[in-house]
Amino acid sequence: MQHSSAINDFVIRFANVNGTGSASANGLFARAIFRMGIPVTAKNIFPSNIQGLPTWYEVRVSEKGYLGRREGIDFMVCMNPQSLAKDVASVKPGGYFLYDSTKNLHKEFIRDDIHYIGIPLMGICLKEYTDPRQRQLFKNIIYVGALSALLEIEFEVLTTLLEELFQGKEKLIAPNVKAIQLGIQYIHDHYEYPLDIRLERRDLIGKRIMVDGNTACGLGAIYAGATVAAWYPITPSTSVVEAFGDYADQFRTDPETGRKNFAIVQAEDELAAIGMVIGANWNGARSFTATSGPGLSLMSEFLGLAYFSEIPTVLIDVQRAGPSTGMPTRTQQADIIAAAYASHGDTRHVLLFPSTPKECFDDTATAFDLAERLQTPVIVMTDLDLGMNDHLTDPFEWNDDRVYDRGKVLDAAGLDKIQKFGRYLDVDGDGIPFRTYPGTHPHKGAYFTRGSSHDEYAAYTEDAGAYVRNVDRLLKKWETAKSLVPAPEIHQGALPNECGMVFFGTSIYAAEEAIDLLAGQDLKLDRMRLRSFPFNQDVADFVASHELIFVIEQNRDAQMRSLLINELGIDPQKLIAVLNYDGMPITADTIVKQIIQKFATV
Amino acid sequence: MQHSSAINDFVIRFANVNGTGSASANGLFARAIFRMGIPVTAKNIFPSNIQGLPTWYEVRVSEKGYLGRREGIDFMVCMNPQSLAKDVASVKPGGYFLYDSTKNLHKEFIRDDIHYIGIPLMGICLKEYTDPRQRQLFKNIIYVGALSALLEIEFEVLTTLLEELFQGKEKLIAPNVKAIQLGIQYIHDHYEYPLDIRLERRDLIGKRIMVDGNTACGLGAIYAGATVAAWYPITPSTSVVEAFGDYADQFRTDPETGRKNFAIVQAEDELAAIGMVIGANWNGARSFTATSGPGLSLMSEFLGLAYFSEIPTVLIDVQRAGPSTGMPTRTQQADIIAAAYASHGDTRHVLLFPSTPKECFDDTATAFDLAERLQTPVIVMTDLDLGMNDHLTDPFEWNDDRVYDRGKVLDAAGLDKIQKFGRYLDVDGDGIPFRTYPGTHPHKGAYFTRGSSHDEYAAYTEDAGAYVRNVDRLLKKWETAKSLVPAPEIHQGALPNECGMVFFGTSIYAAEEAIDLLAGQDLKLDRMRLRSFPFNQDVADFVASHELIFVIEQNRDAQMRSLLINELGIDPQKLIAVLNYDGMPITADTIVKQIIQKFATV
Amino acid sequence: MTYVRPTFRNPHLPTNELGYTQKDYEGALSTLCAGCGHDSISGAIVQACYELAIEPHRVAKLSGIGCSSKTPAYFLSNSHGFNSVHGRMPSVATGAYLANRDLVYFGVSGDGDSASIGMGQFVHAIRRNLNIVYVVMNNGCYGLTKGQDSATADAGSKSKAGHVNLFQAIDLAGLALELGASFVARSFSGDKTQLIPLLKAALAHPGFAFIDVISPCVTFNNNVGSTKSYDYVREHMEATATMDFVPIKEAITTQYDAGSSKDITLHDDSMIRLHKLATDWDPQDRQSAMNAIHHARAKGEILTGLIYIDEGLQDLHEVIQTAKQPLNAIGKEVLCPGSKALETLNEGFR
Amino acid sequence: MTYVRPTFRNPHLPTNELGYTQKDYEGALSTLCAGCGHDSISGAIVQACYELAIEPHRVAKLSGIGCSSKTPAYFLSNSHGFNSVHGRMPSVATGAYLANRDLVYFGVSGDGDSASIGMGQFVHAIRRNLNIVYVVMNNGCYGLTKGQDSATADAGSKSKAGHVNLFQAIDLAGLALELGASFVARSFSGDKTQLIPLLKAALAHPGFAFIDVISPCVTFNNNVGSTKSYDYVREHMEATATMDFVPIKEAITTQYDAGSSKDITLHDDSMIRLHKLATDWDPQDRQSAMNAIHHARAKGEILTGLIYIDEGLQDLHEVIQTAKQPLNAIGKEVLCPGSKALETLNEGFR
Ligand SMILES: Cc1ncc(C[n+]2csc(CCOP(=O)(O)OP(=O)(O)O)c2C)c(N)n1
Ligand SMILES: Cc1ncc(C[n+]2csc(CCOP(=O)(O)OP(=O)(O)O)c2C)c(N)n1
Ligand code: SF4
Ligand code: SF4
Ligand SMILES: [Mg+2]
Ligand SMILES: [Mg+2]
Repeated sequence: MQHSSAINDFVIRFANVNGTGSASANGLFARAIFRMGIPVTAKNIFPSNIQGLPTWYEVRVSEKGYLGRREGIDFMVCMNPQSLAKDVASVKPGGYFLYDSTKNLHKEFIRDDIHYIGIPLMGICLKEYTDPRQRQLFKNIIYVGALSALLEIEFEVLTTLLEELFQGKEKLIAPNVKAIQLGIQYIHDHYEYPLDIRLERRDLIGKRIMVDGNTACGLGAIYAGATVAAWYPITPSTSVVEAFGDYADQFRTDPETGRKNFAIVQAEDELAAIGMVIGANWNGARSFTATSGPGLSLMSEFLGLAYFSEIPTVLIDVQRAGPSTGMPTRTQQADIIAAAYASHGDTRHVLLFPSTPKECFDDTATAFDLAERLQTPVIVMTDLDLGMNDHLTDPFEWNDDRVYDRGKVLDAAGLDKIQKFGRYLDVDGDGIPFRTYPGTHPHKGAYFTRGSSHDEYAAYTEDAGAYVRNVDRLLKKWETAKSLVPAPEIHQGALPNECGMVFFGTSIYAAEEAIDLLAGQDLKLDRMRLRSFPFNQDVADFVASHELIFVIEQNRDAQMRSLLINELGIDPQKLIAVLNYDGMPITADTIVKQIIQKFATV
Repeated sequence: MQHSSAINDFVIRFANVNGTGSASANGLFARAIFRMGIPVTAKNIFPSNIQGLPTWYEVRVSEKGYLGRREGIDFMVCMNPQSLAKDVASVKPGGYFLYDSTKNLHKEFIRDDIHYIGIPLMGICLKEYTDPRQRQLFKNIIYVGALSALLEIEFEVLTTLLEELFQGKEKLIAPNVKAIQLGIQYIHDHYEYPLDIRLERRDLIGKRIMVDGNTACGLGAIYAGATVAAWYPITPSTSVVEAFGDYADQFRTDPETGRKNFAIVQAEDELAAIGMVIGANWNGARSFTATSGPGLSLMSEFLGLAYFSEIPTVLIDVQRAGPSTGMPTRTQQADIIAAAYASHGDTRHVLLFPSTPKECFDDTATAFDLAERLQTPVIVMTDLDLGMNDHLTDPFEWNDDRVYDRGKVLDAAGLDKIQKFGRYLDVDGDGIPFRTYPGTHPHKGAYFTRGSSHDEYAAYTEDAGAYVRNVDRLLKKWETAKSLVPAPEIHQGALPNECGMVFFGTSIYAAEEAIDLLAGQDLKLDRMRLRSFPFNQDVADFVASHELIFVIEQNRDAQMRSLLINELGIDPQKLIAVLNYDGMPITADTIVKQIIQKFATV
Repeated sequence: MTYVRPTFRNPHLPTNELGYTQKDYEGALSTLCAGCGHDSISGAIVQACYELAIEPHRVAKLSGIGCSSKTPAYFLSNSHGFNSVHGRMPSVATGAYLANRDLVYFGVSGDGDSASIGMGQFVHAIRRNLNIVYVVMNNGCYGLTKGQDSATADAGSKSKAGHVNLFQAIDLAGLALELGASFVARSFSGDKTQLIPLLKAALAHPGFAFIDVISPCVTFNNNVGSTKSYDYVREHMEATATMDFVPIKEAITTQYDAGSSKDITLHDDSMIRLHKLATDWDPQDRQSAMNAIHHARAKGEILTGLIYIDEGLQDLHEVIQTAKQPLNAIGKEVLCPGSKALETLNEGFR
Repeated sequence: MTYVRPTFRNPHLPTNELGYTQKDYEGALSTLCAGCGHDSISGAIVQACYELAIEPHRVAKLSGIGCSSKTPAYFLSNSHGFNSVHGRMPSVATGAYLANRDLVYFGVSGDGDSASIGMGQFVHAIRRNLNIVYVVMNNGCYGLTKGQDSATADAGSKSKAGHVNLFQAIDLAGLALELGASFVARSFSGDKTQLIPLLKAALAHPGFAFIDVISPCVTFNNNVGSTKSYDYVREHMEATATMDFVPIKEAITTQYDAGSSKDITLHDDSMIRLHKLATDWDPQDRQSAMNAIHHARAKGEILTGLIYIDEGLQDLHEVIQTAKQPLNAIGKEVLCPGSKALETLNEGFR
């Protein structure tokens, strides 16, 4: 039989039942690898329900630092009888299959091209523990122990992690360590180990951290000085505001009075959430909301109001698989068109596309500066993969000298200096007018905000000329935005290659791996990672300097490609869509396969 | 002084105060011209309020049959002191200015390049009538009388119209006729008439009728057999459902029982309206709603549900000037992107673009057939100009043999014939599955409709493969749609010209006139009028067979041009945007000017 | 994933008058948490429909989004179901009802679904008095999104995560009463003896029949401190009356009881028999019902049972005088005025 | 078009204690129909703010869409105004209030705006008890879209177009009471003696102060048959009590009246003095207030005046324990934890 063999280079998948406490055991496993200095990435593949259905946790270990998903499972830890058949089938020939051997595996599940590692987990638990909840929980820890022996996870790393995990609940440490040892012991007694698939300590992590994007967004909003969050729960965005709340409790509660330097409101729906955000921003507080597809659709009328009445608005859209309710626990990048042109009439919105948790932090903070500078909605486009999975990422950074860019706001002194305040007057020629906060000055600067047509002085108008001046100024502002939004990240030599690849968001992992793989096949591609919309000159130049460009996206309709064509006037023939839209994070293989196929046909 | 001089070729504008009953007098004026066999078109330019603000009524008379707006006013009937200055200024040199001379015109309003016709309207009314309401109303009729003398409207035409108007209230006829005569008399006594600007009977109308698009849509829904209408009031779409209701009362009330073969619900908002439409269509009734921009935005989540769960849905979007509340009483074609891609995720919707009331009727009826055939939303994209203004149009036609296309629906017998019903099974290879109505069969055909991912048998699934099969089938259905939607109307010779013009909706009037004007300047353009989205092969072919194409639109962002580029993969350089977005219907002059300018620079 | 139950059928199972067994009213296997109150309610619905011998395929079941809104998949698998979007089931149900007045409509919603995002539609569905049974599976939290407080969570109530709800609860039954609902009831998922007859009465009621069913969320809101936990509800339940539902046929032969009881004859001649009535409460007097509900609330008690019923209120189709025949069954010959009429109409536009 | 009033100022006009004349509280010229009830309400708002000597620029006025929602342009032109989108003013106001607790918030809405499209937000704004005066200019119709029935139109009420409303009315004041609103009043645009003190009391109330003001639409709904016409309201108005609002300073020196009167001291020590109380009604007992409102409704009467007040209920910022300083005035030094803290956080992610 074939043998999988790899040091620090394999994919292991855990099949569990959701609601059984497997998440923390699996997380422990992944973090232990991280602590051993080895690049690792983990994906939660969970159902849209609460308890009792199949859930998977997929860990990729990659010495080379490839952090995208990879097809093909080298090691399956199967703890869920419901998904057994599927799980057995999914193991690569030569791979390993760990299961609970308390009951015998039915012979239909026996393949002769994979290795079976049976551990009577339930049996051990029945013997060792009396409480049913404990049996359940420790079963998970025991398999982590077994894996640590099989794959050579350092014991100290695990015990340290457990100590950290149970800080404050110290009496839980010993039993957990014991469970680890039970797993190790069983392997020791019954199997040869370590396997040829295994781990070896490295120093490949550097200062990087492991965190999910939603936490990073929440923290970014804290650092950006957001004080008002309004939201409505929806997977996969819920933990953005939850993280904001946790950090706000920690950093923003007055130790003396217990009073809070922030306000979070769980709104009655997404329309109300964005309405509150608009109201708060109008009134001079930095405010944001987070949602996912259905919420974005519901916010569409209000986004048009914010665009047209020029109110800063920060929205974090953690995309999931659409359309409609779609697959709420699967990932996609399919809200791009909906976000870019949200609302009826001629509207367009600034979008940011973070690729890593670090960028989630940065982009969220930047979003507030941009929204206030441009007085318009800014939508941070993350996705379920980025938002809810832990990723290896550069550490968060904050420059204490950084000043919040509150944009063009006139205070009382400023108002006193000017003759006549015109809320929508383009004083500086950049399309961005000055605003005032309510309550600023006894008799200057008050104006009437409205979603209906208004002249330079915010007065209602149905005058065709005034209307056109106003919407043309909004276009000018859009031009200004191009120079303010984060520039794309471009990798190309002095002499560009003929072909390029464009990607954004979480496709970064698979795309960069694909570039390497293609280079290995002598297909050299330059690359550009989009970081924002509108596109600036760099984006146009990159496109102009390549014959053919592959646009990698995680949606069916090549939405980013449409944006590029529309906004830059590119010949569509030049942009080849490379798509993955099955709800799973895109893989390097998918990209390579599609590109090679296209080269074959182009 | 210059003299305007034209038979059956001038623009006359009425300046009134809204809420003063001028609308029916002005309508009488326009219809009289129509009855004299002369092509005429009228635009209401009204404020977003109920009473007391300036409102204009602009009538273009065109022997050549040009029915678009034309800049430059030959004759101004000024009945509103508020807008006097603006109104005086707007008259073309050599034009006429009719005003109420009861009070003297202040000298600042005297231009020496136009002709003033003062009539002491209030004075006459004070003398003739005692009731203040009558004074108000008859003042309007008197100026119509005066105009009839000045412009030579046939007296019998007016009296006949008045008789028809006051059918059932016969005692109002005589006083109205009297008011007409008072106007004629005054002119007779004080002015030379007729003017050199004037009318002459023709026979240029044929069988055409004069009606507004909203009435036509409402009537189309009646003929299409719609039984459930749910709506929420919003200008300029309100009169669609009102018309439907009026005709339904007339044609669909059981004379014996008084019971109604239809149901109309004024919903609590647009979300509820579209929800009701979806529920009714799901349950086998033809159902529709009508709205405008803000409502379209609010319907976006539900449109995604209808797309993904494949429920026929008919929506009439009477577009107005956006974004946000925008100019609710001005026209635009600016919801195209919002409608085509409404909702988050990968969605796309069928759109129809009627150009005339006749097409409003036809397209509304067609929309039901298409929606049921394709099991998806169909949005009829009209606009304020088309919806709320009377237009000269071909008479409505209905073939009594026409069968409603209810699409693929299995009844009990049909279910009995098949092995296993699969709601989302592509049996015919056209991407369109069969559906069943609730309550059809005791134990076959029941299924669970959902906006979440589902397999061929409508069962919930998070399986990547099943998801992809489903959304790919939706793309196949999209391909099928291309062959079913109305084809574009193309005018080109055997040898196409180098350049073409593309337009749709209400731009038809100005565009066709512009083609003639350009031909006069030796610029020959072929033309294609888009009637629907998705675009079919004819559209692609037209684009392919021309070097340069001007795309005429009434929005700022060239939204249709984007759709064309996106969906057909056209090089954007080839499509030149010709835009008007000031809220007024586009004019031939605007188009000609922009095209000539572009030719100068291209 | 929807698990389909094995369709093995035992020939000796009891059947109802239509010849259906209880199994014929069941749905797919539930994917909710073991012990979830919602599953008990599904069970009660199965039982009620079976006992009333409703033809399963003549039922349309509609819901929004949430754990509760998933349940229509778990009962009546021979009925068409519609799991719509969050909070908007009432409008979809209204449209469906307009299209075909002849089916039995069953709306299922959650407290998040109806009291927050769906509040507007809930209110207006009541106002329109459509003929539907509207069940809110009320657990005081957002189950499917992992336990956030809902607007029906009582102030001071503590979620499993330890978070105390700070806002006043919305009492959906109280609200329905204020809005003029024609049938208002409250029950508890753990009390089938009360819930089943209530469901049957609701099904027989020719208008909007609202049942607020407290349905504990075992995963996120069944802890000490939560007023929507099994323990709390069991301890604080107070009933307006114990009740039986007497179907039409039996109603004709049934005899009146003496003592503290009351019979309410429904539109279709079936009957609700109330025993052991609470004092100061008359289910046919709205003011009395409101007082009863408010007094119980003030005491920290949960008033359950049939709280109010008004058989007189016209349902939507009667209000708007729709044809008796379902609209979706009327043919083109009736609907389409035809070319002649159009010619006349054209004349009018000349 | 917004017409700006000429700014000619007469030096002999009376001023309030801030030195402002009544003109300083006015807005742009109204573009509503002559005789529209809404204009009278604007006038009452001007008067109330002038008399209370509120600094105009410390007021934020917010509205939705409708004739009613236009009115904020017609009063307090030195205040920031926000004419948002249809039915969603409550959320915008909530956000604004969260950002700066120190301004005075004035929300204006219509019956279409609040009782239909805005129902959900209205309900939840009440639940959150934000400190705002919330006026619904209630004309029983959709003025701006030309007179369709609104959800507050009484069943059987006839619009000018002759159309009879078939559905039960939603009573926004009754609803607010059921939902636990802390200040509920009803008045009539034609009755400034009642409306002005109510507005002043509402402004002094530290929570959600709801006033449902019947405000006839002269153009579409002021005809015989309409229950929201001037005539109908004048004939069917019943008052809880006549009232005075006694501002803080006066309150300290004022003396108690004997007889059928009652004083309510507000949070800031100002006072509401109620004379000639209706029997069976206690403005501080919710149940009594609800009964009073329902009884009047049953009789076809419109109960006006201060219906209920609860000074004890905590407002939103107190409930969630926000800082006393407005959130929009807190600086980066307090808001941003800084790079050191971030380094520690990074450690936690390793
Ligand atoms: C528009 C929209 N917003 C948010 C969500 C996410 N979501 C799904 S279920 C749910 C709440 C469910 O609560 P409830 O109705 O009480 O049902 P339960 O799960 O408690 O039975 C939410 C917020 C959604 N699906 N759609
Ligand atoms: C989303 C949306 N739907 C519909 C409209 C159209 N609309 C404008 S005002 C209005 C109703 C106004 O009624 P109400 O709130 O009672 O105000 P009133 O004019 O009677 O004072 C409607 C439906 C809109 N502006 N936005
Ligand atoms: S999370 Fe709560 S409501 Fe949802 S299924 Fe589990 S117990 Fe039921
Ligand atoms: S239409 Fe009615 S509500 Fe609107 S301004 Fe006129 S009178 Fe007032
Ligand atoms: Mg719930
Ligand atoms: Mg109104």
